[in-house]
Amino acid sequence: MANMAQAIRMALHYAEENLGVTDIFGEDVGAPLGGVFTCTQGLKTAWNSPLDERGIIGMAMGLAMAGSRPVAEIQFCDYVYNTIDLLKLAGNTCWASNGDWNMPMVVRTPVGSGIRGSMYHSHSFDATMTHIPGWKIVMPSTPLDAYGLLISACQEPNPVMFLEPKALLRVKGEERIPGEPDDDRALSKMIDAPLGDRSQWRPQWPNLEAFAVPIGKGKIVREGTQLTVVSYGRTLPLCAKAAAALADEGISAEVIDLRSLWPYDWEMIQASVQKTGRVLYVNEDTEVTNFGEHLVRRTVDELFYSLLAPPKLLAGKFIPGIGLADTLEMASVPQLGDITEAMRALAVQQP
Amino acid sequence: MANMAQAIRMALHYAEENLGVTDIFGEDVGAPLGGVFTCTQGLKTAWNSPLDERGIIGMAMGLAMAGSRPVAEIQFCDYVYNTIDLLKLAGNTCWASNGDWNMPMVVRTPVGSGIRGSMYHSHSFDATMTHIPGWKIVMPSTPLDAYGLLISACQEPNPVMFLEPKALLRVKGEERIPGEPDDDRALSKMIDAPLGDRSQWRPQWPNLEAFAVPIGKGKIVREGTQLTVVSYGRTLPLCAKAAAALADEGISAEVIDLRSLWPYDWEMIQASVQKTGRVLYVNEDTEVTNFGEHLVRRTVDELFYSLLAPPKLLAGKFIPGIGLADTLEMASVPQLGDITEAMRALAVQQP
Amino acid sequence: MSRPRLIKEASAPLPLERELLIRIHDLMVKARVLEERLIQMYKQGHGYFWIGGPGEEAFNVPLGLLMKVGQGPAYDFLHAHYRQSATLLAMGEEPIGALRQMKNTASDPYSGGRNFAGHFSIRAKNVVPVSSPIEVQYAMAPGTALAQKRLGGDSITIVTGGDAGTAEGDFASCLVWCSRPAEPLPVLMIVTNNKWGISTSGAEQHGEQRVADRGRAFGIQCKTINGNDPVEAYQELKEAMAYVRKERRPFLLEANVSRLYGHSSASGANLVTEEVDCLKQFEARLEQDGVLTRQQMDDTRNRYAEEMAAAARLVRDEPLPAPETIWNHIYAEKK
Amino acid sequence: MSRPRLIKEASAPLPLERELLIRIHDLMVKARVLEERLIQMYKQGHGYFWIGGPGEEAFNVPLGLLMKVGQGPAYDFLHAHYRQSATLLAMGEEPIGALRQMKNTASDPYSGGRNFAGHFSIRAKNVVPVSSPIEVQYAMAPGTALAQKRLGGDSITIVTGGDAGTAEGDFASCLVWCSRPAEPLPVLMIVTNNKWGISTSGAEQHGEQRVADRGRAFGIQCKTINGNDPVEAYQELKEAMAYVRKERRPFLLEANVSRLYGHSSASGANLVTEEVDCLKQFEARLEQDGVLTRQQMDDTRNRYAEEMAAAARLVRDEPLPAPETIWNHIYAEKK
Ligand SMILES: Cc1ncc(C[n+]2csc(CCOP(=O)(O)OP(=O)(O)O)c2C)c(N)n1
Ligand SMILES: Cc1ncc(C[n+]2csc(CCOP(=O)(O)OP(=O)(O)O)c2C)c(N)n1
Ligand SMILES: [Mg+2]
Ligand SMILES: [Mg+2]
Repeated sequence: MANMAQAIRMALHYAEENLGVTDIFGEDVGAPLGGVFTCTQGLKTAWNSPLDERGIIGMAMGLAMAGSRPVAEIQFCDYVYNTIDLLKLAGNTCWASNGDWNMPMVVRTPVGSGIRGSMYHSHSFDATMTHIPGWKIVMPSTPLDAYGLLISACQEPNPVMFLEPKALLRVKGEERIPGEPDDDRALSKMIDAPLGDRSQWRPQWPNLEAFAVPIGKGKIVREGTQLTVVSYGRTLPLCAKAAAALADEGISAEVIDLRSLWPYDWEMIQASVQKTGRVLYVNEDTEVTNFGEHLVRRTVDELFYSLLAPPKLLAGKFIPGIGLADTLEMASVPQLGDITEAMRALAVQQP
Repeated sequence: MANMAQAIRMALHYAEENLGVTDIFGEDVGAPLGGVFTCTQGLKTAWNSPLDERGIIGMAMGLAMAGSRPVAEIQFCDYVYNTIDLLKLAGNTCWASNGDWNMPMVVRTPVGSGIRGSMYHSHSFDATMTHIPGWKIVMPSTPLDAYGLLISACQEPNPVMFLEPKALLRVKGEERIPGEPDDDRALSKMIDAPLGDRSQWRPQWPNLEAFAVPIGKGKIVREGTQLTVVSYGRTLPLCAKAAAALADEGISAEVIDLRSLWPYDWEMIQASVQKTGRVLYVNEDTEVTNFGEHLVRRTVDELFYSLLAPPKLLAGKFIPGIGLADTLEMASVPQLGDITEAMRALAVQQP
Repeated sequence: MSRPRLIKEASAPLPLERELLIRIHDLMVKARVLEERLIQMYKQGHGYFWIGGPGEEAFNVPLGLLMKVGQGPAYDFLHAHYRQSATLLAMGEEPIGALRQMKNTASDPYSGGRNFAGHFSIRAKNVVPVSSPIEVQYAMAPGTALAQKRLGGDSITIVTGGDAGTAEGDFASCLVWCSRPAEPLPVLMIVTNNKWGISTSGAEQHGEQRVADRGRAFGIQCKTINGNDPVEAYQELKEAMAYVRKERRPFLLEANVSRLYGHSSASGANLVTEEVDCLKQFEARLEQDGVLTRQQMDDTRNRYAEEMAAAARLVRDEPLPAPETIWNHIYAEKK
Repeated sequence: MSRPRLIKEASAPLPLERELLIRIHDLMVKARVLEERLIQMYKQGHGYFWIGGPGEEAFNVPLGLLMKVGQGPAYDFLHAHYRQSATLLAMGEEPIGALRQMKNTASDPYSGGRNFAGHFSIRAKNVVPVSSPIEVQYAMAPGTALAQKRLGGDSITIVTGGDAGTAEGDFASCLVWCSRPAEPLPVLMIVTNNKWGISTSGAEQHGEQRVADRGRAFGIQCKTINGNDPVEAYQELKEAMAYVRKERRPFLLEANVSRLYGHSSASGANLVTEEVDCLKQFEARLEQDGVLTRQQMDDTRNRYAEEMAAAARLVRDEPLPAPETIWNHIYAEKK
C-alpha cells in the first residue's frame, strides 16, 4: 500500500486533474526535489517559491481571491510562526467582508516529532492553529485518510490547514487508495522520482478515483467500553497499539482518531464518553493552552455528570523545544509507554 | 490617583533611573507622541522605531543579548502576530543554549476590547502567549499592580510579556503609587504632555519609590465562600462588580485577580476552589484553545474530587474578529451581565 | 529606465482634455467632501473612528479612473490601504457606502458594520478587503497577479500603501516575488509617501532618498512623482500601467502626497495648514486656464456637500447589525 | 562607493604576509577536515543530521581572524548561520565541541545535546546562538549593534546568512534598521551566496543581479566579492570592517562561495565536483608561490585528520543528556 507521502501526492494529482487545483508551491516543492518529504514529486502544477513563508501564504491568499485553487506548503510547521497574522487574515476575510469574499486555499505542513528533528523540525501546530477562527483543520494518521481529507480540502471554499504528521509520512497504509496498484513496488516505480538526474523523468499516475473523507468526521479505530482515548496524528497509532496491549490485561479502550481538529466530531466523542465515563486526550503539542485542554473543557462542560473519573490530557511537556538527543525527545513528547500507562491509570482510577 | 497609563509611565521612569533600563522603543513611543496611549511620554530613553514589528522584537532581543535592558512596545497586540516566531526564539534561547544566554527584555502591548476598536484594535493575546514557553507573562488590572509588575518585569533576567488591558488604561486607581502626589491634577500637570507643541516640554517626575509586585502571585480582591472567580485584565473589575451585586442576592463569591498568567498562582486558586468547590474562569480571548481551558484542565486534573459543580470558562466567542458596531462588540466578549449570570448559574448549579 | 520628464511650468496649458480635467476635479471634490463629512460624523459621535484619504485625491482619482473595473482575473485587482476613498469613487462607488461603514450600520456594504471607515471591500470590483495591519496587502498582491498573468490579457494588480509601512518585510517580499526571473508579475506597486507614520517622521526612520529606489536592485522599473498634481499623476499612472499591462512585469511608483487631516481621528482629525492642498492647487490652475470658474467649482462643492448631508441623515437612522449576526459568514458555504 | 578593485592575476605574488597565508591555510584545512569528520559521523550513524560549511572556508576563516573576540558590547558580535564552523575555528574554538554537538552528547558545549550540528553558541565570545529559522539573525543584529554604538569604541556586529534567505523580510528589516538617519548602526551584513537554497536555484527566484545591490537604495556601502579566494576575502573583509568600525555605519558584503557537500545530510552530503573548491585552489597557489610545499600541506591535513579521529573516538562514548535535564534552563536565575 501507499505510504502517506505517496497518498498526498496522489491526492494532489487527483486534485490537479479533477478539482481545479492550479498551484502547488512552496520551498523546494517543484522539480527537482518535489518536497523535502517527496509529497509533491512529479505534479504538473508544482513550483518552487522563494524562501519566504510570508510570501508563500500571501501568494496563496492572492491566488484564492483571484479564483485560482492554491495548495501551499510550509516546509516545516516550525517555520510558520512568522505568518500567524496572515493565517488570521485568511481566516477572517470572509467574516470581515460580511461574506463577500472567501478564501479557497489549502496549506500543507509537516508537524510533530519522531525524526530526531531537534528544536526546529519537531514542532506541533495544532494548539496555535485551533485558536485561529475561520479555518478548517485536519490531520490524518493513515494514507487513506490523508488522501480523502486532502481531496475534501481541495473542494472547500474556505481555508484548510492540512497537518502532516511527519513521523507517519513514510509509513505504509493498511487500506488501499482507490485506484492504487496492488503492488507497492509497482506504485513506487510509477510515481516516485528516481535518484540522480530527474530532468527526463515523468510520473505514471495510476487511475485514481474520487474518495473524500468529510471534514469534521472522526473515526473509531477500536471499539471499547471502559475508557475513551481521543487522539490524532503521530500519537494515534500509539494509542491504538496501547489499547491492543491493554486488551490483554482486560482493559477495554475505545480509540477515536479525530482526523478533523476543526470542526471536530463532538458527537462521536460524546457518545463514546457517555458510554465509558472516562476519557484521555492525547496529542504532542506542548500542554499549556493546548487544544486537548479545549476538549477537556468541553467534556466537563457538557458531560460532567457522566464522568466516572476526571478527563485527562497527555501532551508534550511545556518546555521551549524538543532536544536533539534521543533521551530528550523521548522525554518531551508522549511515547507508547506513557500512553499505555496513562490509559491504565485512568481505567482503574477510583475516587 | 494615577491611571494605568500614568502608572506604567512612572514605572518606566523608575526603571530608567534605577533598574538600568536603556531603551524604551516602538512605533510612536518617543517624542512627540509618547505612545498612542501616552504610556511613554517624557521618558528619557524613549525612541521611535520604524514601522516594523519584527524589527522591534529583533532589536529588543539584540539589545538584551548585548547587556542592555530594552522595553519594547507593540502598538496593539493585534499587530504582534507576525513576530510569533521571534517570541518563541526569545523564549527558547536560554534553553537552546543550555543556559549560556538569557534574554532580559520586556515587551509591552495593549490588549483586549472596550474601545470599539473593531477587528484590529480589540485582540486578546493571552491564549497565544501562554502557549509560548520561556516567557513570564503578566497582566495587571489596577494602576498599582501595573506599576509593581512592570518594575518586577524590568528586574527579570528572562523575557517578560506585559499585557495592558486597554479598556483600563485610563481608569484611575484606588491605591496610591508610592511617591505619587495626593492630587490627580497635580500629577497630570507634572507628567502628562501638553496638547499642541511639546518640543520644550519636560516632565517633572514625582519622587517615586521602589515597589515590586512579584511575578507569579495573584491577589484575592474579594473573599467569598460559595464560588471562586478567577480573571485578569478588563474582565477582572467586572467580576468584582458582579460579585458585589451577587452578595446582595446572598451569593458569596471569591474573586481572584491572577495578575501573572505565567507562572501563575496555582496555590491561591487551589486553596480557593478547595474552599468553594465551584470555579469560574473569565477572560476575553476567543474560547477555543484558550488559557482558561488550561486552568479548567488543571482544575479537573488536581481538584476533581473537591468540585461541587463543573468548572466553567466564560470567554470570547470563537469568531474571526470583534465587530465595530456596539451590538457586535457587546455580543462577542464577556460583559458585566454575562459574568453575573454565569456566576449565578454556577453558584446554584446542582447535579 | 525612463528619464524624469520635465515638470510642466504652472503657466503651460494643462495637457489633458478639458472633459477629463473636469471629471478629475469633480471626483476630487466629491472625495474631499466625503472625507470631510466622515470627519464631521466622527466629531458628532456618529462613528467611533475615522481614517481616510483627504490630501491624496490628486493621485487617487486618476488611479481609479485608469483601472479596468470588474470581477475576476480579467480585470484589475486593487489591494488598497485605508486612504483610498477617492479611488473608490473614481471606480464608480457611491459615497453613501462609506458613510454607512462610518456609522457601522447593518447596511454597510463593505463589512456590515464590522470594520472601520475606509476599509473597503467589493468583490464585484476586485477591491480586496482593506485590512488594518499595515503592508500585508503587498504579500497578497503577487497572488492575484499570478492568476492574471496565467489568464493572459492585460489586467494588472495594483497595491497601495504608505511610506512608513515600507519598513515591514512584506514590502520587500513583494519586490522579490514580483521580479522572480522564473515568473515576473504584472503588479503596479504604489507607495503614497506623506512623510509620516502617525507621529513619526520618515526623515528619522528611512535612509532611502526615494522609496522607489528599492526597486532598482531587482530590475524593477521605478519612479517618484508629485502625487499632489492630478495631471502628472494621471500621465505617470497611465504610463506605468501601460508598461505593466504590456510587459507583464512590475513597476514601483512612489507618489508624494499630503496628509491633510493628520493621521486619523486618534490624532484629532483637524486640518493641517502647512501641507500642500492638492485640490486648492488644482482649482487655482483650472481657474487660471479657464477650464472652470470659481463659481462652477463652488457649485460642485455645494452640491456634493448637500448630497452627503442628505446621505448622512439617511444613514443616521439605519439599524446596527443584530448581535446574533456575529455568527454569520465565519465560513463560506459550498456553492 | 568604493570602486571594484582589479582582481589580482593568479600569477601575481600573494599580497598577504607569509605567516598569515599559512595561518589561513592551516585553519581552512582544519575546518575542512572537521566538516568531513562530521559528515562521516553522520554516515556512520553517530549523529542524526549534518549541516555545515565545507566550501566556505576561504571566506569564513578570514572573517574569524579579523574579529575582535570577547564577551560583551566592547567586542564584536557574531550572528551566524549554520555554515560557519571555519569562522569559529578561526576565533579560537576547539573542534571537539562541534563533534560533541553532532553526537548530541551532554558535553556539547553549544547546546548540551539539544541542537543540530553547526548550531554554535558561545556567550564568552559573543557568538549568538545559531538557530535554524532562516534569517531571524538579521532582525536581531541591529540590537547588539545599537548597544555597541552607545558604548563607543570600535566593536561591530557581524551577521551572516545565505542567498536564498534574503527573500525573507528580515533581511530587508536589517537594511532599514541599520540605515536609520536617526541612528545608523555598525553592522557588517554578510550574504554568502552559493546560488542555492536546498534544491532551488537562485537564478529562478532572484531578480537581483547582485544581492549586495539591495543596500544601495538605503545609502549602504555594498560590495560583491569572490569568497572562494581567501586573499581577496581577507582584504575585502578588512576594508569593510575598518569602515564599519570607524564610520559606525552598515556595510553589506556579498561573498560568492561554493556548497561542496550539497545542502545537508538530507540531500546526501556527498562531494559535489562541479563547484570550485576554495581549498584546492588556494593550495595550488600556495605551492606555486612557494609558500608551502605539497608535502607540508598534506602533513597538515593528516595531522588534523588524526586529531579529529581521536576526538571522535573520545566523543563516541560520552553520555547523552539525562531525560530529566529537559527541565533545566527554561529560565535564567536572577544573579
Ligand atoms: C502591522 C501594523 N502595525 C502598526 C499599525 C498601527 N498603525 C496604523 S497606521 C500606522 C502608520 C502608517 O504610516 P504609513 O505607512 O506611512 O501610512 P499613512 O498612514 O501615513 O498613509 C501605524 C503605525 C498597523 N495598523 N499595522
Ligand atoms: C524560516 C525557514 N524556512 C525554511 C527553512 C528550511 N531551510 C533550511 S536551509 C534552507 C535553504 C537556505 O538557503 P540559503 O539561505 O541560500 O542558505 P544556504 O543553505 O544555501 O547556505 C531552507 C529552505 C528554515 N530553516 N527556516
Ligand atoms: Mg505615511
Ligand atoms: Mg544558498
